[in-house]
Amino acid sequence: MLTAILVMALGGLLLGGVLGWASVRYRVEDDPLVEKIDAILPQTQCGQCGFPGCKPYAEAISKGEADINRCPPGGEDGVKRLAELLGVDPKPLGEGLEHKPKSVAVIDENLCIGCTLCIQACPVDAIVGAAKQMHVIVADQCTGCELCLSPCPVECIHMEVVHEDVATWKWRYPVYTLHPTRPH
Amino acid sequence: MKRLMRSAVSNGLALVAFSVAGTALLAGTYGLTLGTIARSEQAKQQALLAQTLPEGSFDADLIAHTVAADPLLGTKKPGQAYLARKDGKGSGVVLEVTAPDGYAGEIKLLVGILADGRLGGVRVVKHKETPGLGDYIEVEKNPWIRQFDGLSLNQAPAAQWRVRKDGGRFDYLAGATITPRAIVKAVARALQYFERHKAELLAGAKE
Amino acid sequence: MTGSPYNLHVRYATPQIMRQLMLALLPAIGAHVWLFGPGILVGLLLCSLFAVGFETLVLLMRGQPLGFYLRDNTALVTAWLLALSMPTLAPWWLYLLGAFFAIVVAKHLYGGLGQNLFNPAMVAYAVLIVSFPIQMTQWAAPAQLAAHVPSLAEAFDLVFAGQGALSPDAYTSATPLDHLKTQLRTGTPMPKVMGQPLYGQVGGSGGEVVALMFLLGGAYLLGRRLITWHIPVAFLAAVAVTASLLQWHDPAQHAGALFHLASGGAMLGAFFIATDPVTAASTPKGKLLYAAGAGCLTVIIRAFGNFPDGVAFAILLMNIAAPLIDVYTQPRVFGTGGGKP
Amino acid sequence: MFTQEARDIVVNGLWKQNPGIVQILGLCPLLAISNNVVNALSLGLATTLVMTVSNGAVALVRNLIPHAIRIPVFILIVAALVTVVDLLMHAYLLSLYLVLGIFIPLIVTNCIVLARVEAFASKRSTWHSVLDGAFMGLGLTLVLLTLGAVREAFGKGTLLSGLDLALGPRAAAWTIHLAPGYDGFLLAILPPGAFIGLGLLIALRNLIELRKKEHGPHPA
Amino acid sequence: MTRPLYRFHGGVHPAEHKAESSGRPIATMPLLPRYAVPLRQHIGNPALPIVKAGDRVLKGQAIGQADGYVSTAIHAPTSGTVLGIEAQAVPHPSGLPDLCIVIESDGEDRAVDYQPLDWQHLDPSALRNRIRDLGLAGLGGAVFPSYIKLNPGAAQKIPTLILNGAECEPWITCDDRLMRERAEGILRGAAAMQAMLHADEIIVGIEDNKPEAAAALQAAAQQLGLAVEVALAPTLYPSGGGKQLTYLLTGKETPAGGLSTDIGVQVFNIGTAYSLYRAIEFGEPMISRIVTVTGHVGQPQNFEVRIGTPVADLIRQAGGELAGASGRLIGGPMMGFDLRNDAAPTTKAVNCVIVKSPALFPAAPPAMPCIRCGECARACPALLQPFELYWYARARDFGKAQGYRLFDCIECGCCSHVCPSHIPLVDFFRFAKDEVWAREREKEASEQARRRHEFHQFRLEREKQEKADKLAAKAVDRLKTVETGAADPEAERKKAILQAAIERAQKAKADITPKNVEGLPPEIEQEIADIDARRAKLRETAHAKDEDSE
Repeated sequence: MLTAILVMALGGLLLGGVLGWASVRYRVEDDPLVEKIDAILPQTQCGQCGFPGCKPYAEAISKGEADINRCPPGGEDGVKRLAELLGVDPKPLGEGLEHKPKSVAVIDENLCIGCTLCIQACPVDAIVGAAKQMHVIVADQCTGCELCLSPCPVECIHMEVVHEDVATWKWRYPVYTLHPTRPH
Repeated sequence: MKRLMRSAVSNGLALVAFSVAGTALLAGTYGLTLGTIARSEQAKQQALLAQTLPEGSFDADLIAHTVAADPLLGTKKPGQAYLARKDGKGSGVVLEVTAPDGYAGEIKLLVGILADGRLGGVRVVKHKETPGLGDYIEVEKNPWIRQFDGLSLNQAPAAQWRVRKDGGRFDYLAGATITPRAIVKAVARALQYFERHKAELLAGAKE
Repeated sequence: MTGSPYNLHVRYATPQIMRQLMLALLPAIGAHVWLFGPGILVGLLLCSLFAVGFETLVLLMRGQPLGFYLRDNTALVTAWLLALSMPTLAPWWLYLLGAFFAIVVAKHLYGGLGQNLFNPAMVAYAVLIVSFPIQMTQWAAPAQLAAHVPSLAEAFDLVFAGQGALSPDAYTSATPLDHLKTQLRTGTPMPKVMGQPLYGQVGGSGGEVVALMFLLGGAYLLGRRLITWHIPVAFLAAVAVTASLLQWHDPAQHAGALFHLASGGAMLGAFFIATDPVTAASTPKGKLLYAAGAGCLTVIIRAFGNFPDGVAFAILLMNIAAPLIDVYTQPRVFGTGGGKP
Repeated sequence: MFTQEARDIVVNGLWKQNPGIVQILGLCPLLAISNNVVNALSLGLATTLVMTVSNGAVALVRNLIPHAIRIPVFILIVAALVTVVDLLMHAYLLSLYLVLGIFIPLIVTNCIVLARVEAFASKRSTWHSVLDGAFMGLGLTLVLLTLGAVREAFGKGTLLSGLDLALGPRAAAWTIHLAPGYDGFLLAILPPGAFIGLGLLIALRNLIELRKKEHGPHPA
Repeated sequence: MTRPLYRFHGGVHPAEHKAESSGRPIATMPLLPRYAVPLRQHIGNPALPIVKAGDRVLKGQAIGQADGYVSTAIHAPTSGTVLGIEAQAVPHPSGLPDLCIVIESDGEDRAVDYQPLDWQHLDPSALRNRIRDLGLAGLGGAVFPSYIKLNPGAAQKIPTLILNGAECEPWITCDDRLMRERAEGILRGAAAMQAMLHADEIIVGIEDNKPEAAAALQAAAQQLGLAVEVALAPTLYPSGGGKQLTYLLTGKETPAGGLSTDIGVQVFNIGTAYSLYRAIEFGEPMISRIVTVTGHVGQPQNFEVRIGTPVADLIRQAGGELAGASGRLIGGPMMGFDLRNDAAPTTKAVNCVIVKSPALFPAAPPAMPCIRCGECARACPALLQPFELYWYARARDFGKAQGYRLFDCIECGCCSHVCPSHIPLVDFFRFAKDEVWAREREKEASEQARRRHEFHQFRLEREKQEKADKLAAKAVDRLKTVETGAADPEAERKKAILQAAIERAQKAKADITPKNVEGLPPEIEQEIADIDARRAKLRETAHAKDEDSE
């Protein structure tokens, strides 16, 4: 009996020692999970999730501080992919959040006073211009985050839905009859 | 470096503490149950053996001793025989018998034989027969194996130690004849073995 | 938005493929009736009725178009294959249970036509043989060996009312495969076993004629290009090779290639069951591998297993492996100059 | 004492996070030993006992366990408890012990035990941990019991056969014969029956959840 | 004729339906009052319009120029007035409108002064640019800008030139007729191609159901004394696929994801060769092509059609739709698509218009589940496993679908054609391909957004830092001034403080008016300049108004 206890104690000492050493030696500082979550988020940097950008939201998700259904631009599809990554059940978008069709901001050139406030608000530097100059939004770079709308003192910015055209059109998921067409 | 060492030592000691506590708990339980376990096992073994001998045919715990391997027992290694006693004299013996030709390999049996050469009972200890087909030899599934109770080589002549299909006296279930054939043969051989070694088996002198 | 609208001149649509399969089974059924009496017809009828019944029921429950799917004939094909693998004159509830497991469990629980991982008829067969080994091994005796060949009316009687009037010994016998195994286990040497009347010329009297008819039906399917040569050839070759190897290793304990090919479900399996496209491997190389595995396993299970025939288990086992086989045998794509995708 | 949290723990264990049919953990004993009611119940209760005590024990000392060696310590605690149960059963319930065989020591490796210890007991209060262990165990037992009952009923046409193994020979008479003359559907008792049975149970639960979602007063 | 042929895997034999239209000679469409020339006709970037509403144009005048490398020019089909550049119905499977230059014909059909190309003496690069500016693009269906394909590349040589006259799709006969009637032109074009590519041999691949076309080409070759091999390939769809024809004639497989030039082969449609002939001999841009109009029409026939001709007019010319017509198909029945709006104009890609009727094109029977019978795999000329692809495309598992080489599918439609369960397989593959591309684009965009956001954060941080540094420096300066003192320390100190405050205010003002005008692409700078100019003008007029009112 004493031998049993001694053997176990020795084993414990050894294993505990190795694990204790390894826990300090091989500590992983950065959480790669954040990167994976961030890669799924659409990078609109719109802040609708309540965090200042996609990366902070990703960090909050990885820490379990935020739910996965706070990102409207990602939509249901984004929630589903987050759920898959994290091994949890997908859920509908959170309250008050809804997925909108992809839009870009457009500045009304007749109203813009060149105040640069929207330039400072744009998280992806998609607005170009300088003080007292008309500002222009580069449509290709605009993520549709709407953050430039409220700072504008003259309300010259509005959102325009991006419509499908021949170049961006996609073949739809085939719909084909599984039911017999009734003869005559 | 210092941090590494400190972490190693503190974790090591913590695990030692838990190991010692756990082992102590186990050691205690082990000590407490040791006797009971031995007694239970003993009782279990005796109960199994007792199934192969009629009630009242013995009055003391059976005694195990080793018998050499014998083709009649179907064994290739020395096995056990258990001596039953009544009033201090050998009243019967339980043999470990193997039927080598089951449908799916060997069938291990316990064959209880009374001193007068009558069968006390037969029980299957281990087999690999097809479930639902050959496994009616288990007493829990079918009373088939009780057919042997009370039979002896004298009562049933050699020709009758076969299943009905082959002209013998033993029932079988349609579709599975190999298994009962194997058992009948093995039991008959065990009886022959008993006839040959009756004296030494019942003497139990090596006590 | 239609893509290629030219999807019209299909040689055989799926329902017709199934009809052709049934057509190809007819010679063997005929031979069976001639050699073993009309009992098999009762089985075919019952199995078909039960299978179509279950199919209807499940389709209704799943809210799928009834007429459309019933017309595809797949339930009937499954029923026939099952009835042909089961002993003739089995009790009616065995057919019912078999149809249930084939149609409801093996087919629809996996998603219905085209989605099943396992061959439905073989699943049903496996369930039945494992659960009811006694009933599943009472085969009708060949006409010239049986004391009495049940007429159609008697067959109905037997199936529904149980054995009743006739003792099973009068009209049943073990199949050659079963018998061979029993005899070998009890130590009868191989040549002596083969001399017994049950064995006929090659693989059991009567049995070899039915097997020949399956071969004929298979040849028809091949000729119509409804199946490719890969699976039957590989399957039968593997059976022959494995059997020959075993016989060469221990002639006293193992029957030869011809016996194995002509007995049990070898021919039925090779042409009609292993070739089920839904559950078989589908690349050319994969088909060869899949069928060779099934053939080899068939003989091994027959020789060493707990049940007399191994075709069903062998095919089910290879069904599991089929998707993996497909992954590793993808053919070279045009312009990739060899190597796997 | 039965706060909302405690109630949640109970519901989680028995239904929402049921280890057997939701988390699909601990399948090894679940499938191997569920061929009749008595076996299933016995193993289920043994597992419940281990889970309750180990959850409690871990929660009690959770603040003393260094993070780096928590897993070895958990396993140590669980293994010690399982061995105690094993020894006790060996001593006092030998027949049952022989039937359950290797599956008693295997409780150590049953992932549900370690999963609850790691996911719950190492973070929560002792009382809640005990509750969680008990009801997770009971949830598993419930599934085992259902599966055992279904398999036994279909496979043999009986219920509670083998009760004598646990309660002595007298209990042999308590076996319920559902349908006299029923030959039994062997597949249910054989291992494939366990898989099919478990699959059907999971399907049943999903069906119930689905119905609840469709007709429930609180659409999710 | 002795050339050994290599049979490619799979393929199908759909009913040919060639006789309907192949018997009549190519007719010319009369001049129409209006043409709409889509900017997007070829693969690559759409052409950039170089005319505006109200401009008068001549026939053959460039109205759009190539935009970037993979692009080519478009030209006015007749003389007239540009009505505008507007979104119009175009022949596209989506049915969505796209930008077209609409020209109203003036009825004179006056052409620009065509200048033949002195191709034997022109610098190769200059020659190719001229070909680009003449708008040449492949007429076989892919509409790839021809000038790119006529570049022999780094090796300065492409040994084998294949002319594709297989025309394997049912119904279509435009190439057949062209070969029969204009063989000499085709071969002259081919000779130019051979010279530009430095090719050793010219092989024409023709399916053996077009013996007249083959004979015509052979005769023409003899007449021209041109070494051209006319190979008759067995009739088997899709032998007219570039990769299939290459394999058929040379036994070489075009590498997956690669080009035929990788194996020293360049393939041109015979129609393209003919257009090249017209371009170099007469300096004529690509303003017309041969189009088969067939199916349920009064008189199926081939027409020489100006690019931009409304399909409705074309059908009317072929005797109009017969009673019971059930739709129109652009291209052949195997790879074509339904035309939603017959106001859509023909383009360089439109080789055939088929009017459907329920008898000729019955509605697709209802699809059944796939039973993995493998018919599709046996029919697939790309050696794919369409049923596996279908499985994953249907489940939207695009990663797996790509693993089964989704992008090696040439969408020939053989699999759909043979499927006993009537599954529209190709539709699924097109869906999957587009979805993969879309996701790729989305990923690209979000990656770009992430990078830009990171830079934005970095810039804010940097600006804050710089501002802080400057303030700190100022403070030190001020302290120094204060410490050193002056004649009137008190007044001096106050002044300094005041000065510092002013400076600080100015600095802060400069800081909060960040500029984002560095490193902009020229077109955006241009845009800003334009807008500012407009705004300035607006202000001026406003001022002017103000002054008026005063």
